[in-house]
Amino acid sequence: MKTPLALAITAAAMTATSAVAQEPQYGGVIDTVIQPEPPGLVLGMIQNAPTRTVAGNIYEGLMRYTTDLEPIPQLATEWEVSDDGLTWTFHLREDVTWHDGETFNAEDVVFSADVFHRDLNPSARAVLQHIESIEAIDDYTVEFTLTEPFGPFPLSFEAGTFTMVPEHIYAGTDFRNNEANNHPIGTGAFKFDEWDRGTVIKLVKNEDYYEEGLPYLDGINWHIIPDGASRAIAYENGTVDVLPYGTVENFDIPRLTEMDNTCVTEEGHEYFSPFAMLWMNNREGPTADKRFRQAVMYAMDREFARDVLWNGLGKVPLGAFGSNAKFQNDDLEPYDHDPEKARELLDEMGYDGEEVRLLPLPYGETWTRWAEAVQQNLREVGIEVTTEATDVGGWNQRLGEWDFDLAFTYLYQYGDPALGISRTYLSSNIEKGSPWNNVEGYENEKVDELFNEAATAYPEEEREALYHEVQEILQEDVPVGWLLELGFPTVYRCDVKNLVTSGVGVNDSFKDTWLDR
Amino acid sequence: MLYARLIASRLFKAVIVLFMIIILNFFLIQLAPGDPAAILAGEAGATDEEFLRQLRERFGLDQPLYVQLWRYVSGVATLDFGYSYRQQMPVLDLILARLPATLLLTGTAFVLSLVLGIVAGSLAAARVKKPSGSIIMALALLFYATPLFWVALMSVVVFSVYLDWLPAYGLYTVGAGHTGFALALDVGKHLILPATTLALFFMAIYTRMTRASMLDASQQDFVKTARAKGLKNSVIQRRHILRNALLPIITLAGLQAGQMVGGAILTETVFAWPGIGRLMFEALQQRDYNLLLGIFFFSAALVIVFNIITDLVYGLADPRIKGGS
Amino acid sequence: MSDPVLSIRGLTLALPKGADRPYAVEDVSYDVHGSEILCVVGESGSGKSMAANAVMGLLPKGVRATGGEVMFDGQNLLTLTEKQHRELRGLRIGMIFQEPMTALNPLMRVGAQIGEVFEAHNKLTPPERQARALELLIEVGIPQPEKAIRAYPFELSGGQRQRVMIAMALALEPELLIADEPTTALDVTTQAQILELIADLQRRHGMAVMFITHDFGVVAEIATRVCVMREGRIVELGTARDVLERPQHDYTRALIEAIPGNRIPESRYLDPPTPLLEVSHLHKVFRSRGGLFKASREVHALDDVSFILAPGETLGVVGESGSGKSTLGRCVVRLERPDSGTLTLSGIDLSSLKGEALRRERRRVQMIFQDPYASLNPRTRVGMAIAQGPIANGVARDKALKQADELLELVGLGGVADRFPHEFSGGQRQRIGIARALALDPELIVADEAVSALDVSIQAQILHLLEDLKHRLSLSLLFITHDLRVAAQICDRILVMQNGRIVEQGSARDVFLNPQAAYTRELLAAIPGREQALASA
Amino acid sequence: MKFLARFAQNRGALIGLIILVAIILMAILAPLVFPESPWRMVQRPFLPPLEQDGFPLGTDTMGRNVASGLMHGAWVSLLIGLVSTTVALAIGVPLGAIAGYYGGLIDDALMRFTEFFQTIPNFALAIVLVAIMQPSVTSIVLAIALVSWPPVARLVRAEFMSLRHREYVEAARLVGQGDLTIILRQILPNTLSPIIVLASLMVATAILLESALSFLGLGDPNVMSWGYMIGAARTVIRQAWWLSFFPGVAILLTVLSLNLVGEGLDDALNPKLARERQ
Repeated sequence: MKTPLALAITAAAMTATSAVAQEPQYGGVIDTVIQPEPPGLVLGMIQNAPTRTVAGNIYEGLMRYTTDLEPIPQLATEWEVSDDGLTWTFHLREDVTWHDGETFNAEDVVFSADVFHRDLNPSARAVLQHIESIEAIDDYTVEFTLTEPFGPFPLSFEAGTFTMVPEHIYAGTDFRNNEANNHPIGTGAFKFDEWDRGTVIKLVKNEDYYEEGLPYLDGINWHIIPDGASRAIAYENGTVDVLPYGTVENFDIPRLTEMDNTCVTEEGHEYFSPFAMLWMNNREGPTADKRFRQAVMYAMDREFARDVLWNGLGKVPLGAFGSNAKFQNDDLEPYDHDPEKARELLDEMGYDGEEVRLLPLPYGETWTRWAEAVQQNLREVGIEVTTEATDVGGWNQRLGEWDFDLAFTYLYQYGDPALGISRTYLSSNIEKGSPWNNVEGYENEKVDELFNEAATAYPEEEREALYHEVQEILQEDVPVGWLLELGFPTVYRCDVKNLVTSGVGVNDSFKDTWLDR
Repeated sequence: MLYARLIASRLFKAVIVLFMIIILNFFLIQLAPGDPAAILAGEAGATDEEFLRQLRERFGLDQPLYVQLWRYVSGVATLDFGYSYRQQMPVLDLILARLPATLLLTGTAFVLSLVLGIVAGSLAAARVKKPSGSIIMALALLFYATPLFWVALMSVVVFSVYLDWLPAYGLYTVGAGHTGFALALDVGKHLILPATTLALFFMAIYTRMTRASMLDASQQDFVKTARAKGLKNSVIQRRHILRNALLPIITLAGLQAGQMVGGAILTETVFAWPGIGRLMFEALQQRDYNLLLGIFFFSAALVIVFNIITDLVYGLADPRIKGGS
Repeated sequence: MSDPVLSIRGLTLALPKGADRPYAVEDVSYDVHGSEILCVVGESGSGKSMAANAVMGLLPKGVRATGGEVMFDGQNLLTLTEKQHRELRGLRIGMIFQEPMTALNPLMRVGAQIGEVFEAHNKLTPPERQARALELLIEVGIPQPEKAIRAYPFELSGGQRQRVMIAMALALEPELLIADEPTTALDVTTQAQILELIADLQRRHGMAVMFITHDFGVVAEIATRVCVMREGRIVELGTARDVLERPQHDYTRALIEAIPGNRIPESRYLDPPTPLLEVSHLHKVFRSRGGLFKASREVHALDDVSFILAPGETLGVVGESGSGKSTLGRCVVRLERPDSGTLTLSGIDLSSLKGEALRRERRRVQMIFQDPYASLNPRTRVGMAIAQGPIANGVARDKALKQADELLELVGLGGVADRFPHEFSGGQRQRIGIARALALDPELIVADEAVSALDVSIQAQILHLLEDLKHRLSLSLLFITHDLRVAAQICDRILVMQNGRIVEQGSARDVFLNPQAAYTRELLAAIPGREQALASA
Repeated sequence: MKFLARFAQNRGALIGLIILVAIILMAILAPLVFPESPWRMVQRPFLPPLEQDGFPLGTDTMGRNVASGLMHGAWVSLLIGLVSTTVALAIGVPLGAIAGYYGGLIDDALMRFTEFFQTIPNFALAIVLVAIMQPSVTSIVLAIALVSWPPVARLVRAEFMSLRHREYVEAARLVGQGDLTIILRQILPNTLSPIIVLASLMVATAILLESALSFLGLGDPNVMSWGYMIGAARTVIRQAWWLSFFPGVAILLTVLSLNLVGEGLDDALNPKLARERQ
């Protein structure tokens, strides 16, 4: 079922595309919001979503990604890969300067990837495991040598992983206490201007930007408004022009989209493809029984959740692989809403009404409502559920210590199963202390084998076969509940043009954006 | 001289209370599940052991609790409130940046509620048993019984959304680039809704208190004396009854002024007012221990300062206090 | 006789519904002439103040005039509007109230409060008002008037405040001054001074004064004419001399006879063989802790007090407020702990006992309290209130309750054990208090101002009861009072205290008729109506 | 029975009592009128009030019956108000009694302790406590109790201070009654009426506090309370006013009625004492 809103979005996206033909105008400042207030703006040092969103305009990586997740040039003009898939050579642009006027060169790339991110950035460390060396061949050529072929490597240059930071500022310093952290220096189309804590972060146009004629805007103001209802009002009364995903409650979106001059897009999240899941503790209690987990899948009315809570945005997933992920297996048997079947499964396993604890995700009203809906769904097939509210700190700790039966979460898929999906199911990823690894405690040797093989298999066809096989096993075992591939809508005024031009959406630069006013 | 010495002894006691508060809160916060490192890691969406270890080491969370406490307390003794884990700024800077906004909001609300409350309360007392007096009291009761956040929400919907008279949130219009008088005007406009909302509840309290206190005072013998002099009723109300009725209100107001900082949390959240209450709520959710402790320290210090001010004002208002010796 | 300044005719004031009687005053008529002091006398509840309130237009809420008229300067005050009435108040009719401690606004300087009288009637300029206020303060005899005019009420003593009140009432030279029990709250020596001042001012200004009081001693001291009231009606009206010397009505006679001071004590004192209570070198200092603005203070409540009390003796302790007499009583029953000195009761030193030991010895000394309304727990039945002591000391509940019944019978209140205190009058409650003190069969009873809060007629009954019980049960009594007349009536011996010290002790008769200390003489001289009483004796 | 008559004389108090009784009835009758769980999603979401039979107040964001939630919520709100007040009294009354009765150093120590609690803004403290204990009915009740006992302690202390030198208390001491007996039998019964009045207002304040906590997302997720309903409806206040309106009015009426009843009690309980003291 598609709601009118979902249709509206498709239509809006189409008009947005056709508008590209117009001649861009210069000038104007765009007002948008950021939620929550980021802790800092130096990417790599901080990987929070709000930091990425703001700093994506200040910092750049070697490549960008289209909405189909194809790499396109940014700081690297071109790159080549050796036939064995082990050596990647990047040729850098030669006309790039940092915001402080220093020249950007290969030393910056080597420093960023090999020193800065290795020290600070866990996402980068995950990729660095597969890298043997990073060397500057000359001032504008860098060579990455992998230990084995690593399928997702070309997707690692998104701003959150290997973003470029200035070597001349950070080399040899205590990164975290560097003065420059308060005044981040990047190569992007916008420069840091001012941060009035609790109120606004201001970026201004980088007049010396190396891409001819860009950016169009004079600046960006990221307003900090902690209350969702206030953010919606800020859009309604014209204070802000863009509401990036997650900044307004889903319930407000239908009302906002009915306003004049308002467009919505779900694009820009292809790289992340946020996937909502229900952790189910595979170690103990009723949830350790496969039949119980299947029953949960049948009991949940995921269509209802999508239509009521998410305004019809997003997709009910087939199984462990999202539809944006590569290598989805379409032949799997879907778990439809079927309470009768759920009850049968529970009878079959002899569920005795043991209480099951549910942890909602403390990320706002929609998630709270969703937990209430799931709780009710499960109660109706006879599962005793108690919701245990936590805040972010409590949620992190409970998951990190595996102290839960059912728990909501959502995970980014990062475009490639080896980056975003396998981490949830590999038994080598079972480790206390993190809410992002194999928290459910699923252990299956076959699955481990298939995922590991697929990550380094070459070429793509071979990977596909392995991934298809692993999906069939997962579909039967249901290590976690697959809730929804989230649709993250961005609401904006239609006269804001070229807002989303890449697969990382508003996390990418606003350099192509212009105001038709 | 006596005055100065007594205030010094009050301050000394205050310092002891503040240190007790620090210690209590320190342990209280430790009881909360999760630590700042885990939350920062969680927000990042990706983490590994190395990352958590780095964070904990940086924040000193790898040290035994008593070492952490000692470090914190000795830091505070030198007015070093530490570093906010999440905001990556010195706590003192963060608090001092937010404090003026809170003081502006609560100060305005305080003055507004006190003035309006006393006026309404004395009107109601003078018109006791008349319809107009009953209406005032009914309204006061209504404001008292209405959840503050609900009024806040409703007033935003009405005054900002439908009527579009007043800005709905924030301290000033971002990007308008106002300076000087224009800025003050702009801030003033932003102040109206949050200050009024916050003031309503407290105004209700003062109204009821003033009325009760005035009715009480009007039973006093000196009121009869004043009437026997042939004074006009209005003069008696103002000069004799109200002045005496104000004494208990000063005490109450002193207590409330401190509590308003707490009450501002809701208002600041709804109106996106960049104050200390909101900062506190965020710090709590982030387990930003240093920041949270710092805010507790400052709000407790504010309460104590208000109490001392109250005593001073009381001393001015009531000659019996100062001249006791 | 000239035309009356004030003429009350057939005044009837209705009480609100639910009061204990329909009318506060009923068909009351009297005149107040220029240059005379009319005393309106009565006990509490007689309605003596109500007519005055009607004159001032200051009737309490719910009380309203239903008949008669109050004529002043040709107009009926009952029919005036509030505004017209206001113009008379302060200007032509002045009033003084009973409680000098609360009748002045604590937050305004004395000068400003006097100045308000002129302001209320638009007289004089502000500087002139202050100048006039100073003159008035001088006239009413306040010490250091320049300082007093800048003072706040709390900085003045009770007598001084009453002088300020008088100054205010006289500011605009009213034709009529109403004084509502103006000396009741004052110490006896101060009372004498104020009475003298009022009489003096009345003579000099030729005012009409309506003086309301419960005390026939005061009447004898000051009145030109007397109006005796009882339960809202006039019982007797006549010149002071006639009424005092030849009271026509039984009630009046009873009141006059009830004044204890009108009898000279007989000599009853016997040299005691062994003292029951021996008090030696008792000291007690109260320290008030300093607040933010207050320095701490020390008051020597007891300063080297020594005396003995024989078995079966009634020892009176007399003194004005602040003399330390109550502290002495509280030390003897050990509600206070003396700082030093000893209190030996039948050979046991009570002064140093603590905790459980003290609790065991407590029953030996019991107390009768001043305020009959505060001395009984409003939520405890009176039988239980009496039985609580024996129960706490190990007597079985049933037995204790039965004994309580008997005690109630003894004090003249049979069969009321299961009632609550609020069902009793003040005098009855005081009887219950006595029964409670007797319940533990104590060796010594301390009576702290036990009759001071009672009306004169009731006072006499209670004193009579005590006297009677004393003989029947051979009680030993430490009788604390501010009223020398009362002491003289019941006590064998009297101690006179001033500022924490004993200034004189001796047999009641000696102290009364042949006082040695100057202070005792001063006290005796101050007793209102004493000359008349002595003269008539 | 004089008490009832005096109470009934106060028209406001009578109205308050009627409202309060209605709310209590609502709480008691909830399981009879709406036997199904108030969490059940029974209709289409955002059904406006009076549009369909059985849904007089419409449905919420997920199609749950608002009327059912309101009635079931009455129970929870009243329960939280009553229990937290009881706990606060259980802390505040003994502390205040001991401080007021013994005075001196004990009083000093206990009052410093009380002041210390009052120095931390109490809503902030409540938030921290609930966050630490994690939201549940128990933690909310405890947090509300922990921040609301100081006024009780102060009131009881003040009453004890004024009563401990009352003559009947001294008489009890003189006849040899022990401290505990005096506290429990002589003084406490005479402090009850102001405590009752304060308690009725505290129940009201507790209900407001609970709703404020829920508003900030610190409510118990397993029980349907009015605070939760407003908190949940807050994000949709623009498209579905009734979702926050009705529970808001319910809170308002409850707090209002408790205040009116409190005032009535005050009027009815205190003149008696006042008259007796005269």
